[in-house]
Amino acid sequence: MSSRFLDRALVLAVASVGALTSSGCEREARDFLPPKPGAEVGHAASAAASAAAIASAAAMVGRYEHNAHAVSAGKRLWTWYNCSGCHANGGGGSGPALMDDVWIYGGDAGTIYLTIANGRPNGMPAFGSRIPKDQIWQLAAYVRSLAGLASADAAPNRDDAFLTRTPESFSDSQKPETVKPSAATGRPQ
Amino acid sequence: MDDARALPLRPRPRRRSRAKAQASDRRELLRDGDGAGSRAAAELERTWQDKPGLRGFLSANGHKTTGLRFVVTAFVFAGLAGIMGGLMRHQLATANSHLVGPDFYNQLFSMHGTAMMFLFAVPVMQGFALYVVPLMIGTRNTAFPRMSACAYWLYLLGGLLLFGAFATNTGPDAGWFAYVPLAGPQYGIGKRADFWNMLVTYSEAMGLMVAVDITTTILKLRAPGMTLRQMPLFVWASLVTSVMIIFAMPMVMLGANLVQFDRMLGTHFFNPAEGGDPLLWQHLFWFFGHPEVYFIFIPALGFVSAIIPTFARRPMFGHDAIVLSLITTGFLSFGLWVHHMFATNLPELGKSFFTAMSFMIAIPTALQIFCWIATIAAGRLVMRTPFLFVLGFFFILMIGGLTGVMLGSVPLDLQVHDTYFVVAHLHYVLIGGAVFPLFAALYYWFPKVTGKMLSERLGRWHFWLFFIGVNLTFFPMHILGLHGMPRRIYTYGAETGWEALSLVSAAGQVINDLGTLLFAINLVRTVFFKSERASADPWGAGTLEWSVASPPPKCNFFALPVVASREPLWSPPAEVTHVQGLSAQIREGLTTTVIDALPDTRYAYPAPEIWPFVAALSVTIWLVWSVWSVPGFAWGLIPPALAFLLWYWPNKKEAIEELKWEGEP
Amino acid sequence: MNGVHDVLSPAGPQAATLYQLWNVMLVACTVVFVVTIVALAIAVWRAPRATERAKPDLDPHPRKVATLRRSVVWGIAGSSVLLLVLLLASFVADRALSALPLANAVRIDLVGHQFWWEARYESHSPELTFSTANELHVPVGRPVLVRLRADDVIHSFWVPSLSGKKDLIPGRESTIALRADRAGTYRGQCAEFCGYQHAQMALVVVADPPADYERWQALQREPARAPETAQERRGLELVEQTSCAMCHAIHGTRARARRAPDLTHVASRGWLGAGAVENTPALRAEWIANAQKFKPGINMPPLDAAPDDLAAMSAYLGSLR
Amino acid sequence: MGGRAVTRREATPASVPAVRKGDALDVSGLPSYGFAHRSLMWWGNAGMMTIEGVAFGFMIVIYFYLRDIARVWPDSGRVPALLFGTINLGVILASAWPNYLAQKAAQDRSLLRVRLWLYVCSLFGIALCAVRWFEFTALNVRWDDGAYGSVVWVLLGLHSFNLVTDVLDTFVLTAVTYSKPVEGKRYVDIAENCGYWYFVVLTWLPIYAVIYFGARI
Repeated sequence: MSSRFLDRALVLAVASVGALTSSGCEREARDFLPPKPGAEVGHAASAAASAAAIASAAAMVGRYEHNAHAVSAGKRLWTWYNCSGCHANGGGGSGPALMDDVWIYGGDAGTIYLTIANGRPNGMPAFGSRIPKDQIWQLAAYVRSLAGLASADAAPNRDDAFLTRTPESFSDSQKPETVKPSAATGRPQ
Repeated sequence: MDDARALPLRPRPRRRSRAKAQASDRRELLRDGDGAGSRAAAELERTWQDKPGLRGFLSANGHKTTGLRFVVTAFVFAGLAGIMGGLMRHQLATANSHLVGPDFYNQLFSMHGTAMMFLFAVPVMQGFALYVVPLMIGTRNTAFPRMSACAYWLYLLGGLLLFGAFATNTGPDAGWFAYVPLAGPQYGIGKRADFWNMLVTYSEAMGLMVAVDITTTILKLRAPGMTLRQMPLFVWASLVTSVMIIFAMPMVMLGANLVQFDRMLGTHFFNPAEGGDPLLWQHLFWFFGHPEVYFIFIPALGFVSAIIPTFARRPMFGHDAIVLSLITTGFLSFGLWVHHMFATNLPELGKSFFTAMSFMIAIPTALQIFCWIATIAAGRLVMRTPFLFVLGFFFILMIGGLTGVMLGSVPLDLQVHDTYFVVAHLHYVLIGGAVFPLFAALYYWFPKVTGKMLSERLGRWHFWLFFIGVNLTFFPMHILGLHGMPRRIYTYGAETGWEALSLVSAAGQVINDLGTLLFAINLVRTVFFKSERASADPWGAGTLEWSVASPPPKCNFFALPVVASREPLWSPPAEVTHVQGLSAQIREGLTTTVIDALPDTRYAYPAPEIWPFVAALSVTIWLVWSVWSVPGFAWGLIPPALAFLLWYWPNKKEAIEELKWEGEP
Repeated sequence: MNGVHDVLSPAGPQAATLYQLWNVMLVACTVVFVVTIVALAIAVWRAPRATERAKPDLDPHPRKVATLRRSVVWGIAGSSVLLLVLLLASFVADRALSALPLANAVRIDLVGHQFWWEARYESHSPELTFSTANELHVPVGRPVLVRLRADDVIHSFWVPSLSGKKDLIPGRESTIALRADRAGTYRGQCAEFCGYQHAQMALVVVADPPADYERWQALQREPARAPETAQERRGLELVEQTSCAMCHAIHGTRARARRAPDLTHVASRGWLGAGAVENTPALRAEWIANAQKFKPGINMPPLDAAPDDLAAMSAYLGSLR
Repeated sequence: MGGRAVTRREATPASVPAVRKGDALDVSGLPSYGFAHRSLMWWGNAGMMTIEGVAFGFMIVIYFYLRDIARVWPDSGRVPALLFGTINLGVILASAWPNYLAQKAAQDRSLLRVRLWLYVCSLFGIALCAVRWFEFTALNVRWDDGAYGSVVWVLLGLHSFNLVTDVLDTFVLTAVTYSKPVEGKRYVDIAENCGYWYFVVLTWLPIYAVIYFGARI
């Protein structure tokens, strides 16, 4: 075991431990208090505000999509707030399917946040005044994990309930492509 | 043959040229048998020496090296887990304290329990057995030294991974027995429960490997003349523990893997909605869980049975009675696991059977305690530190054992289950039943391991501080439990009235730490700064390990001893005293028959190799890969398969060397 | 959440039986402990001292060994008999526990959630059933049959002054019978580790004289009182429109979700958050604003609302006697 | 070196007794290896078999525990097809024959016979692995399809893990017979591996009964 090999092994080990640590801390953090009020998005009424929402969402990925606590809280809220009423377990019903790669308004976290907060035409109610912002971010993170876009390590495993779908940690990530809604029906062409 | 030129102890050359190889063929075969100063003894020393450098360090497989590594690593993990225990005590010292948040506290008590049970208690007992049993039964190494070396590396890697996970906020947080819905797929958030399941697989694999090694060593490698009835009591305790491990540890390994399948593959063993049952995990875990605490307790009984005759200056009273009660305790311990589940909705009649079993298992232990007291009454006492710790053991174990009887009764357990009464009981039984005998054994065998005596004065201070500290910390917990304080709470309101006794217990913890600190000072001072050497038999004991120098030569015995009584040094054999004729140029030992220890065959111990370490690394790759990705379960098996293949592939040079010593059956 | 919380001060037949069994066990074990430790002390005291150099004493000492053997045999016989006695005491106590008469029992359906208790009082006609949380009222002298189910992880129902504990296991249903013979408040706490806030998952069983109990029961069956003052009306409006209605239910208003405790008569409860914080107007406002400060890790999110809105909501909830 | 016919002496202890010389016991005449329980490898194997036997035993206990608490068993409603399981049973029982011959050849230390029968054992091993693959497909249930599917897949998986490791072991032993010189200890290893194969064969009987008839009766 020449020393040169040992040095390289040592560097590799330290690097991998570093990567493991940072991803570990991010995935396993349990911060129960929401971030300072300034950092997250107000009720975006105008288009300008929506751009701000999308911009600030990127900064929040580590806190929500890569965090196991946030994604599983999102899953709990999905059942508590009866999202399955219209979207079933992600396969869609009267509401659109969320497990596939078809996104009517865009699959990034910021847009999903705005969809939940301000609602969309054709039946998506606005929950902005009823659900705290932190929880909307958690729901957005969970919705992205339905399509396998959240990090696989943080995605929840199977439910202690009747088996309705393969666990989110199983679904392979669908590359989201946005379909332009037709002006008249609001449905994708 | 007998010219007295001293052979220089030169390290074994790694690359031997062809010429030298022919030369070694013509060299006459040197056999052991004559005393310490002879040429054969020097050759033996050279044969049994480890290879130099890092590669030598990683491939050493002597039983003393592996045993010592187990004990030292176990004490390091115990130190870390002890600090966690201290942190918890200070968090609970006052009501509504914010020293530690709930999430970190859950990781603290889960890590404290898991590290103490899986990474300290069982490995330290197996480490002592690996070190002392071959010396006590008169052989040069354990039966499968490479397997035990691989077990040590698995243990080290498993421990480092668990503490590494804890350092990256991924430590287990569902307690040391991780009940399923909370450690299951839905409520066990993130990778924390996966790391716990992985560690259980590690520590059980390690435990099983060492157990099979020790069982085979005790049954097949005893000195000629050491029949089963003349085996020392510590060897009996190690045998009973190892056989129990072989029957109990597969259970939790299977259970932990089933939980891992539930979490990773989506199976439904513990999902009540799809036909599973959360209680199944409690059955799986506690069927192993109770024998687990007896793996820790029975070796400690072995320590006490080894120490009392030496310090009472007479053979043990009721030797056979103690052997039978060790075996009975081993059997009965498999029949009482449901007393951990009295609060569930299992049928009442079934539970009362387990009450009867829990009471019955107290009888063999009582018999041993009475036999020890009889030995002390009939002996002349040497009041040194090991004996002090044994007396402390009596006092604290009795309290632990009797509270155990109380907990065994179904109705009373409904009041005290999962309260601080149970925390007090388990600490009294584990510290009284295992840590006190462990300290006694450490003070007793320390001169044999290092060749230096631990200081008596510091030893007594350590004993008294530890004795007072343990009682002051854990006795108030009985009363806290009766006042309704549940287990595993990170804080409590001032209105509950638990603050006063918790403060007393925190004070006791400080005294505990002082005692342990004194012990550490004693260790460091003796190992690094003391010079005068201990003799081969500083305590005047009777068993074989005291017949060799301190520290023992690499090959243990220059001539394997022959035994004629239970205390070979006190009543040595009349005519035949030792064995001769084993090779001094390859690592050779003598296997004997199981019951009467008649010489049976010569046995070539495997030479040190790097493969055990490589195999442990490959198993680590598999286990870590399987935590992170589902295909990892399957593809991860390729590295271990390759490693074990290379481990088994015969080494040509050694085959030629051993062929010279071969004898047809 | 204060109340009698002590195994050693029973207030019902179940706890009394266990208290007697505890006393029997304590006395028996203390006797065994003292006898053995005294025997050890005498043995150590009377045995002569020696040094490591002393020659080991190998001759068999037939007379001394005979006496020692006899004492060991007596010791074992004695401990076996004592264990048998304790075994019988345990069986007798167990039978006494299950022999509690259940005639005319109050039926409570208790569901354990992560970090609070949901209690539904059954009755013969469905519209008379009502649901409350964390604080159970029971009539003195009448048996109570509690049906235990868990909704998420394993919890354990335990009120030490009334009876032993029983686990609530998801997928399994168990029952526990208890009776309070003296009026008073008896505190209990979850006894099986269930997550971040296992430490603050307390409950209180208030034993009232039958008359008070009937009055309490009648009150609980009423829908929520209409708000009188402007502040209370503003409070109700906020409760219905912000996130409270997403999880809580208040009968008689538009809030009807069942994921969190029923707030119809929240003012009749002395504590909020299963013993986390007292139910005073100021603390209630603080609890609504940020429950995570008192009980980090529970499922109630903080609410960013103006102070006077919080005061209005706290006032409204305070009016729900 | 190989192929010499040696009268096979029973594995009796100390066929060549240790000779007493003065106050010492000269063991240089003792054999350096022995078959069956005289060899340490046999005891190691016995430990391994006990561990896996305990694991199989408890897996079967878990099967009946889950079956007992289930209202409908198998809850997926479809029982496993008998075809491949029974073929596997036949082939595995047949594989005991070359295994026995390989063990006897090892005890006679005749290298060529050992190599021959190890090849035959390896072929049986490959056939068994193939049949086992089809068995998994004919279970008519997925592993995540209720407690029944989980326990059947894990029970069959445990035995398959055991089967595959021992088949690989046989491949390795066959290859190792080519690496000269073949010292006596290697024959003991081959004999013990054959002993372990008996364990794989015998444990298949209860598992076969449980998987294929646990859902039918």
